[in-house]
Amino acid sequence: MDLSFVILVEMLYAVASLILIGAGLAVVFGMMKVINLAHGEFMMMGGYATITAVGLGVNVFVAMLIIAPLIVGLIGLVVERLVIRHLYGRLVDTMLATWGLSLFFIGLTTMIFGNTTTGISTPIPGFAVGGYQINGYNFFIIVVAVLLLIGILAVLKTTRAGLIARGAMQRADMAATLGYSPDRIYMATFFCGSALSGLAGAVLAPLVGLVPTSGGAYIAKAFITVIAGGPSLVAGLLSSAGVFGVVSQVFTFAISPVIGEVALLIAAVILLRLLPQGITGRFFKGKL
Amino acid sequence: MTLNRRKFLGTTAAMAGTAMLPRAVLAADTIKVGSILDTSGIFDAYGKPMDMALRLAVNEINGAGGVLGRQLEVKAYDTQSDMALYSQYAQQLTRQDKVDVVHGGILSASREAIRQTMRKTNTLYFYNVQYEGGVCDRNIFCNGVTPAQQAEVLVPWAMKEAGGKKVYTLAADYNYGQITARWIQKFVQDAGGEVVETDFFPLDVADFGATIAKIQTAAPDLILAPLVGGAHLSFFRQWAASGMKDKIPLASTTLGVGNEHKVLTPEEGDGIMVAYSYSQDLDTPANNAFKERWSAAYGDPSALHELAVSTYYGVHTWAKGVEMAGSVEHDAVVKALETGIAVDGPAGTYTVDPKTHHSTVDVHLMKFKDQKMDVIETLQQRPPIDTQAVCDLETNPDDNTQYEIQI
Amino acid sequence: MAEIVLETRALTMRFGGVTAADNVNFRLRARELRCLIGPNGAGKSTFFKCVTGLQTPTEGQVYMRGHDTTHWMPHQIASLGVGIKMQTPSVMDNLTVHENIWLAARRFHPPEEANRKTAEMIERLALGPIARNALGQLAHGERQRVELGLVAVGDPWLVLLDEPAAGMSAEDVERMTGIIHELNKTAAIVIVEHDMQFIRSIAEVVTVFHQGAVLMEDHVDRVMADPQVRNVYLGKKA
Amino acid sequence: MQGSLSRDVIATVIVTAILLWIMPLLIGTYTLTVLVIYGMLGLSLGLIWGFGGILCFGQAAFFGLGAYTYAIAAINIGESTLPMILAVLVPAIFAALLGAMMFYGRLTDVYLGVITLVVTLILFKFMNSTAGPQYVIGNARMGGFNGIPGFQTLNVPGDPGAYIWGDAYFYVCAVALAIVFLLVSALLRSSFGRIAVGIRENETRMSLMGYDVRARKTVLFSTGAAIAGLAGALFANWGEIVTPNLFSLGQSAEIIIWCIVGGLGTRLGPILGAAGLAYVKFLLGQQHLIDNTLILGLILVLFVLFLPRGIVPALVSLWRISFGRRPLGRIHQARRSRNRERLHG
Repeated sequence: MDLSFVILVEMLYAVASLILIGAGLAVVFGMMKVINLAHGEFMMMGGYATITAVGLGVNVFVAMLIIAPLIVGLIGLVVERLVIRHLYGRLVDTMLATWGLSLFFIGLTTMIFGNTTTGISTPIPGFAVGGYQINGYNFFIIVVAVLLLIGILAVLKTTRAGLIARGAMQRADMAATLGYSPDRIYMATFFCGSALSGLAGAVLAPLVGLVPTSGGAYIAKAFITVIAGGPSLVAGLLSSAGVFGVVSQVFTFAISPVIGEVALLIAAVILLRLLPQGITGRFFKGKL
Repeated sequence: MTLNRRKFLGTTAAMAGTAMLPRAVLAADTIKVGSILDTSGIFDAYGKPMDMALRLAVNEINGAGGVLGRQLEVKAYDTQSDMALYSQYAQQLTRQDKVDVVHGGILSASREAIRQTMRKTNTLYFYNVQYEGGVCDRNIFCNGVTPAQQAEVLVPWAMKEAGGKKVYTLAADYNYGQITARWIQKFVQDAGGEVVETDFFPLDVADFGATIAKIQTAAPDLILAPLVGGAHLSFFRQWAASGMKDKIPLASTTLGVGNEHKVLTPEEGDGIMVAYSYSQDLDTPANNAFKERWSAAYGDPSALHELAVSTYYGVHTWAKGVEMAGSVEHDAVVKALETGIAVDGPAGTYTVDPKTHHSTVDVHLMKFKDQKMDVIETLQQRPPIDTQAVCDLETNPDDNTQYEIQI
Repeated sequence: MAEIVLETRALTMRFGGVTAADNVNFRLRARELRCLIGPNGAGKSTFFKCVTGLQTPTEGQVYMRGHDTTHWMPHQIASLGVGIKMQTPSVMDNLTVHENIWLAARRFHPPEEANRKTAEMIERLALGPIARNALGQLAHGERQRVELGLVAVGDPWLVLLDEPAAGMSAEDVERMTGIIHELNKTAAIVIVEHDMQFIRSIAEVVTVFHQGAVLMEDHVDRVMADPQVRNVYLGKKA
Repeated sequence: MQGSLSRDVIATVIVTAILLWIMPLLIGTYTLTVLVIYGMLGLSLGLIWGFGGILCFGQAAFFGLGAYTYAIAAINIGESTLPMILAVLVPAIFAALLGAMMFYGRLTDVYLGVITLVVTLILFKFMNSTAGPQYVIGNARMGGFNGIPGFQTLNVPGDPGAYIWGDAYFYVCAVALAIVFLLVSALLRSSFGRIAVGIRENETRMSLMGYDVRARKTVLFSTGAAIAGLAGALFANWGEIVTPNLFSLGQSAEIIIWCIVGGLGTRLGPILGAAGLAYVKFLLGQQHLIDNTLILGLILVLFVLFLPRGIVPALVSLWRISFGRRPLGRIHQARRSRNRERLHG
């Protein structure tokens, strides 16, 4: 009984972390049809921003939830102005350019922080469920993921910016006819997407050690989750993170973590073969 | 596939170009020491201090007049933590630079990538890293600790400290981890215990949530963790975060080699049991003097670790062998080293074992405390008995295998 | 009567709740020329896509010269000797006129023969001066003409054209009409078209689509005069 | 694609002969060998991407498969001829199956990218987890992270004792690249190659003309994999060890970067891009001033922004501007910019 609860928590945690990992990429891809392959490095920089801020004496939650997203968002803004802006509408070129950026950021972080693994401790203690100890931080991640999804939904449904964003997701030229410069919208979107990446990296940092190459572990998962999710932002993220999180944890518990990861990847291949437009390309059409 | 069986396809002298011509006379002025280490990329926490230690040793020797009256010249290549570059630079060192000795290689994968090249080109090779043991090759000298020197004492001690017989092993999934896990199983059984489960993790696994739940289901008395690299460090964090650290004790054969105890907080690290031949916290006159020399050369000595010190020993051991042989000629140096040369340094005495080309060293049982390693007990001059059991280069000098423990 | 080369039986296509083609029974005989007309959304294009294999109908069958081609892929249908041209010009923009036509010829002929056929077709379509230009640089009418060349060079016995005259100048349309008539000597032709003037100049029998179904099928003059057709089609258009 | 095949043959033979004579005087043959091998790997992606429009994020998978196939077969057989053949066939068959699954499922661009990327990751993870003694094929231990060392290296066919190594091995590799280059040239001049370019340009049109696009893309994909497999086997012989890193994402990324920098839609571009960048990386490894990942990243970004067509096409048009009989008109410009848009559209 206790064990099944532990397994349930671990599954929810796996789903939540996939949602966090995918969110930034999904926003940028959904709105701008740009696949940001430097997404993993944005997360990595979020982690470093948190560690640096904590090292300077900032409260760890402030560092994770406010400072890291802001800093990474600003980095994203600079990247958008200098590079991405020139490549809109050229899907493959943006992928290649952001791939280059990812290498660039790895190199830059290495030069600044060195290659040694760093990290911070989890700020929430573990607690007991029956005979088992659970990492209390897992709950924090689950809560953050849920709040994040609700937040995105709320912004999209209730605010003016959300309305424009929904329009832009349907038709890129829609916003222009409403009198908003697409340039500004793209800039804002990329800022938000980067900030979300920074947030995810910051929140996940206490669980895993950080090295400049940490981003590589995230990007493949994020990429797979977003593409398999399909065109709808929230529904796509939720459904594909749900499928992959559960599949990988089932196999992790039953066999081993490696098999869990491989199962996730095989699930992705099968899913895309059966639903070439992603889950929400077939189901939940028209949802957000 | 031994050397004498090899019949190389000849290339004409014209094709061979300058690389194959006899070395120019002026090169005889210096003795060339090759170094091949990851000083960038994900393994640079290991490689950078090793590179510094190598240069420190070379500078010391040069400052004292060199070897055989000749100065040493370092030819160093950074393999960027990329296994493919190892073979490339090894060829460069042996065929183009024609160095007299090569020190380097960190992961067992990198050693195996270049060992045959060294052997083929008759270039003396020093591998100065703690590893899984069993390499039997007259061209290589390994002075790092092997499982019998380390795990054999660590396992029974940790079991005694833990006060139980059930052991859960978490090992890195490559040959170091695989072989070490088998040694652990042997030593646990020898101590009257039982390994309830062994899990292997590829080097990029960083999420141990499910594993921690599984461990609790198995409820062992002790966890032995030969985990390697930055990703695996998260296990120790997640373990502490789940509140398990004070319930089941931990021992590791690898944690701290890259100074990981300085990355973990005291709450995460304190109490973890390890065994190494060196720690910068050893309070001996030799070590304090060494740290001063290091500080004079590089400033802060906090990056120092066992692998760096082993490299330092490796260079001095080789230099002593050359002095004794009176030449840098390969076979003469090997013969001199096989007389059982001993070198004193920050970690005590390292003695070459003629039978296996490994080293007899002191081993310290230690616990992490406040981001330092606290020496609990020191075991003097432990020979590499695991390799000795399978390898005898005195009777079988043509041997060229890496033996693995059979269970 | 000539052999039936194209036939659909109770062809129906639904998208969700919308029935885009509803129980269409259609027959075309060898060397017949038929125009399909109807207002936007009448189901002409859906019908066209089902016949060419770009979409698979929900119900019903398609037969071509006796083969049941209902579930065939477009390339299988084309391999039977059916020439197809879609609504928007679809050509290889970065290749030259010659290369484009050669690729089409090569499908049915060995290389040498294809070279000869290509030269012939370029001559026939009066494309000689621009034969070495990339399609991307050509004017709309020229591109349409090249695409017709792609269709014709395979010596088809059935040609399916979706709005071939769209966006063309009067001169281009005239030339196009000539080509189509020439094709019609050996092939049955189906043309989906809006342009009434063009239809009058080319067709005898037309099939009128309305709300997914066939409204009527008759000689072009009688169709034009029919009040119901005028109502659903011409009336709306005006 | 002007000029005839025989002109290609003559030009290739002359250029190869000159390079074979000059290059070893400038760079060590050992390093040159790997540059040649990378050139072949670059060409394999250049063929399917530049001429077939198939952007494969996992070309490294076929490279690694070729290397592993060679290593495993060489340990079991003890002679290098059959392993070399297997190293070409196994990746080709694997790619044919994978390609059939993707192309018959009508997967395109991004989705194709995801699948090839994921398959590479699966192979990488699998190979990394084969350290245990239970992973054995015949006499060959898979070795996990450490890879497989100590296999029989290339020998004169039929004589396992006569190793081909050192300078001789460089000449073997260089000639192999020249032959592959000529085969690729012949393929591109053939109907199959011209049809492949047609498919790259407009898949729908080609299928409406009666070509089975799925089958043709599968065959082309498999051909590219065969070349990558050959490069992998040569690489295994060169390094005398194969490791799972051959399958890494970084390796796949590098191949794509080579093609972009060298120039897509040309045969020479990917080869030169591969050899040039690999040499730059090698040189960077000997300095410590600037992290070389940073430099590689910067190169890629700058190329995408300022020279998206790559070096070789840029040089060709520069040549035409300076020395060509007809000046580079607007026509060329228009055609190229459209080309670019299509590629990225």
